[in-house]
Amino acid sequence: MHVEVREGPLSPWQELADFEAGLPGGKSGATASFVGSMRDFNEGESVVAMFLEHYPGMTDKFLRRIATEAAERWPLDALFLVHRVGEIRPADAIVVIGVWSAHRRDAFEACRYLIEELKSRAPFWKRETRPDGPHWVAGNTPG
Amino acid sequence: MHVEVREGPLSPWQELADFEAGLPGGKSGATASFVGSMRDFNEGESVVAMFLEHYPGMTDKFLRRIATEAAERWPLDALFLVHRVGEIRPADAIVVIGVWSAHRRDAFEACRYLIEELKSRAPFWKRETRPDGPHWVAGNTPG
Amino acid sequence: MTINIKLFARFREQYRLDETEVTPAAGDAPVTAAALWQQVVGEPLPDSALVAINMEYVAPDAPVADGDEVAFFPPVTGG
Amino acid sequence: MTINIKLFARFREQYRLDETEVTPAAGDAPVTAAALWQQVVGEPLPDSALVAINMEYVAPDAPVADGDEVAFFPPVTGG
Repeated sequence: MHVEVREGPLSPWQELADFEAGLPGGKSGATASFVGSMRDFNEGESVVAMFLEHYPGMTDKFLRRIATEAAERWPLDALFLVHRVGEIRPADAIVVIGVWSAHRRDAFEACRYLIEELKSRAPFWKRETRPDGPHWVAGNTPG
Repeated sequence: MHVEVREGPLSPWQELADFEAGLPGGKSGATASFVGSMRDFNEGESVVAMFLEHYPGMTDKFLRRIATEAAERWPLDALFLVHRVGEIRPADAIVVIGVWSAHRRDAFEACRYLIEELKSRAPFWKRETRPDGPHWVAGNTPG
Repeated sequence: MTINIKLFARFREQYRLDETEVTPAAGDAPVTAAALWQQVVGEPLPDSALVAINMEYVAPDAPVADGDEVAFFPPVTGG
Repeated sequence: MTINIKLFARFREQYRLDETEVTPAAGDAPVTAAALWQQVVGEPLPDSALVAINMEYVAPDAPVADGDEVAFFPPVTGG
């Protein structure tokens, strides 16, 4: 299990490949993944930059907890979760989640659980820079 | 939209990255993906090799149809689907599906739809080689 | 009237038949996919069999027409 | 009794307060997170506010103890 809050770039596909290369092959029949990326628009307005604030300590603890909960609730072989903080640019990956399991239902459900818990409860806050200045994003849309 | 039946190796993460590199950035906030891989066991028996038979013509047509249906049913920005046929080795990727959308619910639902339709209706048949000889896999487990 | 019959996977091995052309037995009733199977294989179509005419799924009692490609195969197991 | 208070994101900017130490006002009632907010900020805790004590989510009326870290923040927007 790899869980990380990262200030710096994220290459989701490369990192999923690298992580998978360290797993025993032939065990997991199913891998579900989710990548959340920065859009260059929100509520009809263009977004030119973003800052992602977090609560050092609590954010990491919270992500580890939901990862542990997912691993208890579904039979998983491996789990990868990285979320960025700090300056983000349009089209950058913000979060990547990968879940390996013997069966696809478990992989999908665990992956969906992780992103929904993260979106609704993990202490991250987006401040978008739009043409008229900075705006704190008010809330996430339900999944 | 990229839909392909391939006889030859598949590098799921690299190919998702390459496909994504050709998309306009900043549009899709959410990418859901699924990778199905060959396990080295099935029903408690070890599996040393696999042959994937298909129905040339119909298989390709069927995959294109479900991809088109997914793109009609959910607001998608892009869709990537490759399924292998022929000789497969343990831990090899068999199928990779990637779905890009503005919102995660649409990406997840379309990705899940594609793999469920594929598993239940796409004309592919697995013949596993186990220690006691070849076995046609009897059926897929429900998703 | 000539129909092209194809079998796949376990069916192909079990009935030792890959592909064949068949002229339906004479009669007044419309020729169905299941009737062609009975004629070619000599036993009823298994309940689990899937049937496609011209690469589209159909019910076993779907009528066939001259020149059709009729495929029979077991439950699919891709993915 | 000293409590460490932290505000994040929009709350931090709106109330111009990042982090502070506070000694709860004297009284017989148990000290709650919401009461500390009222004491520090001078107005009631917004309904949408999330509260954590020692980095664990709690209800706004959760009691606080000496040395606790009490954080207040708006709805989260990661992912």
